[in-house]
Amino acid sequence: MAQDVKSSVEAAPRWAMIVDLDRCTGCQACVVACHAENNIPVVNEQQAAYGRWMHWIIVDRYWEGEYPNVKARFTPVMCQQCAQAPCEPVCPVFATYHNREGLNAQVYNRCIGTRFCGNACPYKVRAYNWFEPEFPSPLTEQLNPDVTVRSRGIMEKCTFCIQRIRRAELDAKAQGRQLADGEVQPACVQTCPPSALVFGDLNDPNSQVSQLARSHRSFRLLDELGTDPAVIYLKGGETNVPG
Amino acid sequence: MTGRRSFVIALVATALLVGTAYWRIHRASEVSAASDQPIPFSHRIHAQAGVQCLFCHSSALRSDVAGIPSVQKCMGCHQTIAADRESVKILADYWQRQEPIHWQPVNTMPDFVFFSHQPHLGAGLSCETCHGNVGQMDVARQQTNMDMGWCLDCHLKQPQEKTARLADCLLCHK
Amino acid sequence: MTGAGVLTGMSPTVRRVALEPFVRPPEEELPGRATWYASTCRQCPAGCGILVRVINGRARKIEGNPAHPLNRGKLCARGQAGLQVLYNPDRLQNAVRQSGGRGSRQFKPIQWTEAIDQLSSAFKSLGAPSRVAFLGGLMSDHLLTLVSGFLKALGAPPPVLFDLHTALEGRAEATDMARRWFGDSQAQGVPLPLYDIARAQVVFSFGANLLETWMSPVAQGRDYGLMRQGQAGGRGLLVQFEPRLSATAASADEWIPVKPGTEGLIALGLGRIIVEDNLGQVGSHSEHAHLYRNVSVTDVADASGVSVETLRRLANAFAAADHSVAIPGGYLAGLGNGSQTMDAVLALNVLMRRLGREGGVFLPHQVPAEPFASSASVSSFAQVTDLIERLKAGQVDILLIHGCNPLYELPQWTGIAEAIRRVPLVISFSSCVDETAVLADLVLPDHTYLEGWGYQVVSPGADRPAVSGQQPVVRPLYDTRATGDVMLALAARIGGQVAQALPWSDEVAFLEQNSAQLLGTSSGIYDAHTPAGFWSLWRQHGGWWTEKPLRDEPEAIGTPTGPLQVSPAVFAGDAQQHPFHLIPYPSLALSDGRGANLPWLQEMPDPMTTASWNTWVELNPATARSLQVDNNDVVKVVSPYGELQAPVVVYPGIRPDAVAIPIGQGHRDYGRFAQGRGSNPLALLAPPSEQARGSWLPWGATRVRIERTGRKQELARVESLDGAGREKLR
Amino acid sequence: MSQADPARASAPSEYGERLLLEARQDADINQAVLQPMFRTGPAFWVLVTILGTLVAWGLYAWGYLVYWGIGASGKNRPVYWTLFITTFVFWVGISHAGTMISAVLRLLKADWRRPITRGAEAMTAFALMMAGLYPLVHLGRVWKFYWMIPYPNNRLMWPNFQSPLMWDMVAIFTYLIGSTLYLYLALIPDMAMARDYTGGWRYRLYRALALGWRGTEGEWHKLHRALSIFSVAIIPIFLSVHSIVSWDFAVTIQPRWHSTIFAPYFVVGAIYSGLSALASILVLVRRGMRLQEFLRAEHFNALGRLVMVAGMAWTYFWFAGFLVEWYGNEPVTRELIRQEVAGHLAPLFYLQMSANLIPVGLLAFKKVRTTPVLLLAATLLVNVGMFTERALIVIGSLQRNDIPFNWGTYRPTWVEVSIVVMTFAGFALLYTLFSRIVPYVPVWEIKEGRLRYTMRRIGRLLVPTAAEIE
Repeated sequence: MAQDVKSSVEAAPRWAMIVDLDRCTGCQACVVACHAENNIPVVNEQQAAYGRWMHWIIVDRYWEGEYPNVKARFTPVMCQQCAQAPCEPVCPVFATYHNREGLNAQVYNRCIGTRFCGNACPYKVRAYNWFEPEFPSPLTEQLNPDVTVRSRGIMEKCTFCIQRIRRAELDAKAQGRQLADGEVQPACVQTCPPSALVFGDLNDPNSQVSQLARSHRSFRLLDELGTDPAVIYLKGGETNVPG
Repeated sequence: MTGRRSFVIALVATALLVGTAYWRIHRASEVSAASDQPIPFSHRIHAQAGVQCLFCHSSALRSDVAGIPSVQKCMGCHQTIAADRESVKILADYWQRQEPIHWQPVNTMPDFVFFSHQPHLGAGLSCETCHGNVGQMDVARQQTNMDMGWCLDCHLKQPQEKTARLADCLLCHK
Repeated sequence: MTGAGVLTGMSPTVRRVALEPFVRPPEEELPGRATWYASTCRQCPAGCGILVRVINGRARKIEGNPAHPLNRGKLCARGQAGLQVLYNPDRLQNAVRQSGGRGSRQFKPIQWTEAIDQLSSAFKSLGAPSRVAFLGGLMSDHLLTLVSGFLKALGAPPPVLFDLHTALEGRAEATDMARRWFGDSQAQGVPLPLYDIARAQVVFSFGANLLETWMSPVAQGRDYGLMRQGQAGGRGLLVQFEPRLSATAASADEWIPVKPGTEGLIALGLGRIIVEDNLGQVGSHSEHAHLYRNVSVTDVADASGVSVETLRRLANAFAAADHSVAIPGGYLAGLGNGSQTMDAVLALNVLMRRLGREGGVFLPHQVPAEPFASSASVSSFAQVTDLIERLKAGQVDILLIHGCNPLYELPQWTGIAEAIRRVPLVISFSSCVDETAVLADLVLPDHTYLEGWGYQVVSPGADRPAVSGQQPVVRPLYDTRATGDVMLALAARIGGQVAQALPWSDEVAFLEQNSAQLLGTSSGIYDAHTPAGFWSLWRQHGGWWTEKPLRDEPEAIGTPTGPLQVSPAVFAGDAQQHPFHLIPYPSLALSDGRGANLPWLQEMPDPMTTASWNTWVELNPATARSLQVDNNDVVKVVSPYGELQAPVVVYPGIRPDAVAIPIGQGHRDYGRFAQGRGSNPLALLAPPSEQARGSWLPWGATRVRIERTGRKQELARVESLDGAGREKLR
Repeated sequence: MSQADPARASAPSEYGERLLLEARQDADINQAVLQPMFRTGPAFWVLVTILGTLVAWGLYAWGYLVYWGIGASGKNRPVYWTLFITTFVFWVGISHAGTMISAVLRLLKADWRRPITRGAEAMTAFALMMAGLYPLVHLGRVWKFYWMIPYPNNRLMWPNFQSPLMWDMVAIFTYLIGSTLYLYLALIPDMAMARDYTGGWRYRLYRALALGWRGTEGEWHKLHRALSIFSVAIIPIFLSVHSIVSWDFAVTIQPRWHSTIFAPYFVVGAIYSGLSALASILVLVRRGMRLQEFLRAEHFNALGRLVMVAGMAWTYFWFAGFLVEWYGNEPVTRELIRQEVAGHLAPLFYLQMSANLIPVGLLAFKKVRTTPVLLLAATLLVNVGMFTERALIVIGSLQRNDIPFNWGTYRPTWVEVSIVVMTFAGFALLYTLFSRIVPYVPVWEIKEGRLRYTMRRIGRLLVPTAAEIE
């Protein structure tokens, strides 16, 4: 991607994530890692029970069949960073928009909280700050200084850990080199024990994500809606015990 | 008659309201009055003594923040230099107590803005470009109101192939 | 707007600017840039290597250490939540004495000198050294060594180790099993067996929740990923045998809902079929035929409720694969016939010659240095009950408790509460007020693991001998003190041979000296010329491990000469009165409850029920229907020994004759996020039957009945009940 | 036209409807219209106080909402929009009657409209004001609302004109300004009239508002020109406003919202609810201000007919939409229909259908149309139905989406309810005060109407003839 700087505009990556459902064990490490990295507030039992939890990534668990032949499957769902994002055109103040790296930007300090994007999003992965977030001291010390702490009335969502992307870019630039594949790792990808999550640049045909995206197992969530997500899932395999 | 008076009163009231609102909004970002520091520190004296900005604010070249020198660094010189001055004595006391000095921030940014010194110095900017000639000041003040318009003003003047990246919200807001 | 903003919260963010430069900065510190410190995770006994991101002297994020042989940069949810152990708002900020007497919950700060004075005087005025007892839990190996040395020199009995987490994963039983099968004549510590999941084509897991809390979940999770997609040989196969479909079973290809207590029979059945039909490419089975002499497959099928066809199918699959392994899990240890069951499962590997084979069973190689040799740091449950008896009998004057919370982690029938009340002087080293600390005279808070020193011998899970080093990543937040240092100070005060036995000025000196024992070990990833040099490298890498993989091939010298026996499991409570098997299981988020004070883990959805913040009761849909209860209906679960109330979760993946309840909630104390929330299923547990011979905690061997209460309670779920777990409507 | 001529006096009664207030002098008419404005008995003040308190309480609730955050309302994930948007749509709907009456009917030269135009226009203006509150109320950070206004700033930030919310704002403001001006234009002559008949503060007020109207030919001519231009200009706006409101929903891919028929469906619904609201209000005002002789059976009759027709149209569009959804059989929509027919939305659904269909049947009878009480009952029922319909569309649909794992429920809180009640009370309050400050019945229009008709004697019989004025 970044090889040809002939074009009048700098070449930009298309950040994408692979979710290998055959590896995912539903261990929730990504969920907590995301909370820790992105200053996501914890609500409480009542609020969570009323559907006001703030997780940016949730692991959907689907049941199949009836006892005793029952199966459960996990599907982690985070913001799909759609290329044709339904959430973008509806925001009246450009708080959410599409940036040159194929990310659905969410600019917290621009958000006025109409929640229109939340209605428009078919994956329902946007979280809204219903109240002022609480970090009883000294829990404030755990906050990541690279990420804004959102106040009440602001919509937030997975950013592919933009702060890590920017940090890596700055460092690479300071050392006068290109970003290497796999150099940028969102918190969830970094921690995922079975390596079910992979992150990288789709514009680079040799990147790991590009290669995995070409797998015969790949599919995308609600593809029929034509949102063209940047999150690509790999089907979970089914090996039945021979006999 | 009464109508006219009430009209005048209303007018004054609105004027006051608008005025205060304007002041509130702009007080934060306007060229701020000097905040009182724990130690009467003079940039001018140090600059005249030939101390470079980067000697004390050493991490500007490699990090987001320019950095406030540690008490240790201050004492490095002031063990001997001007040790008898009142202000330096205060410093020495801090060192005695092994207590950090709570300097008041001079150039503030809202904390949804993620500014990094390193790329700006890397792009060849000098400290004075944004901070003014601090070397002439006894008490450091914010020289320019560092609002988004001010940032964009420069970012959009950059080579045309770069502006797309430099004008992206996610460059500074995360 | 800022000024007004902060007041009214109308600014988009909360402002947090602190211009506080260091007095004397650490030389590696660069303001505004993160410094990464290598250390060790202490959220569970596994001992994963971590890197902590520190900015301006504050820890901001924990990540796995990519160089570490155990977790290779990966980390689990609990490891990620470590920051909240450090920054927990309910931590004790200094040593305290209970001014209002024990249980008063009135804690008065005291000086450390004062505290140590009181301790030493108590030790001096001690009648006999045998009247000291140390109850340890999840303590790092260096502290264990120190404490053991201390007690030994004092002439007191060695520390008794118990914590619910290791009890639930059946460490003690696994150690016994390893000793029985692989131990040599002078049966000294045999490390836990190591199952090569990553390279196995077929994995039979008998109640081992590999991907949740058992042993070394991160390493096993990593191996699972490789087993699925990382093998040249194609996609591996995982079959899970257990009465409740755990998250591990959810990831498995097949779940066999076994009748509780018959896991061992199934293992025998499989073995019998393999022997009979002479399956697999390992030549003759005659060598092991005697193990299965008196097994009848049909009886097994009848007893376990698994059809003969299924057994044959599975036996074929297991034998046909070149690389297959059978894993005896923690759940088995909770059964009355646990040891026999585990033997039966392990025997499958012996039968198929999987010992020391790729994708089979290994033993970890010992770390080549004396201080790191003793790895299997577990006591049998008998030792715990003995200790409790001694306490009750008033034979103990000083009780020191570190790293465990017996009042929460032990069932009522042990009578631990009364036992502790009997002791004149009780010291707790807990870093916040938990149930046990409430009964202590003094609480001498230890550093949290991000503030303190230590090391942990990695066992099991790593493919090579490894020691994880632990070092402070931030200055201690409060006036806490490392328990190691407290013991050393105490030793110095007591003087005599105790002081000689523990000559070190402080913990660090001790650690430095121990680490130096590895100096000049050629196999290590690094070496140095001086102990100091070695020590700095140790801290840089976050421990020590060998360059190349190094595992031992176990020899099944202890293979029984007679046929294997699995007697029917005995369950407390009769089947009429209490029709359901109780299956308490460690919560993935809170493990044995020590995670309950961390908000991140409280709000973390349980993978299977997506529920959080509370306790729930899992019922099979059919059972729920017959009891006329539905989701969110509160039911009363009654065992012969106790009862609790919790909302129902209708759970398709559990046997109709079983009831599952997660462990971890139900704290009386332990901070604002934990206390007064949910209930603790340990209250239901029955004491060990004759069969269990009191050798372990039979946490899976109790029967219960369910009663409706008519109340409803909305459980915090991520999943929508209306959606009913469907993926799509199509 | 000062003298009532004998022919008129002896007109047969069946023409009474046409020859409004035949027996009256202009002066009497003026008095008859002005008197009620001065009649402010205790009942009036009681009413005002009650409404005032409700509004005050609602404002407190709003303050509470702003201070604690939107969480104080019953919204959650995925039900991000609830009662606020529902009521917003409702009020915008109500506002459609005014222009419908005065603009459309003015162009159609329907004479029966004359006495009720002002009431209708006032309703439009106030309903829009109430509607206009909600886009602010539902904002998470209302103190930043001005970011939706395109004003030049050094951050080079502009609102996003792709967003239906921006279209909304533009449409609503245009409509509000338009209808207010429209109301005011038609008010000028009556202000002059009131000025000449009153003293004290009222005199000063009316003098200011009358803009020195003297009633010269030139002024009348300009007024008529202005009014006819306005009535033409405002109709496209009136059609566009509710179409745009409907697009707030239609442009998303939220199942059930994503529909092409929404625009006309919403407009028709708006007219239906608006006209019904007008009818209800007229009945009440007539009772409250004793305007029996101005607001008469024939007006109710005609209005009733309109409502009935609008009701039929709404039914048609509803069915058309339903047919497509049902036949399309898109899973989520199917699920929603299931919930409506036999699920947790059933009560609302059946309420909506009955409350919207029964009045259509009732209003078929002239008896119902001309009996104020029955008319009131029928039209109130309509608005209950229409509110429920909006609630079903907004709140109902959001509870279901493409990923069943994320479905949701919704329980309203006191904050939401208080704020909704506030707008109803606020509307009533404004309207009540308005009726005491401004002649509720447009005197000049009535007089003008009188002028149009005279009885001419042709041979032996009297024939009513209409003159062309406008």
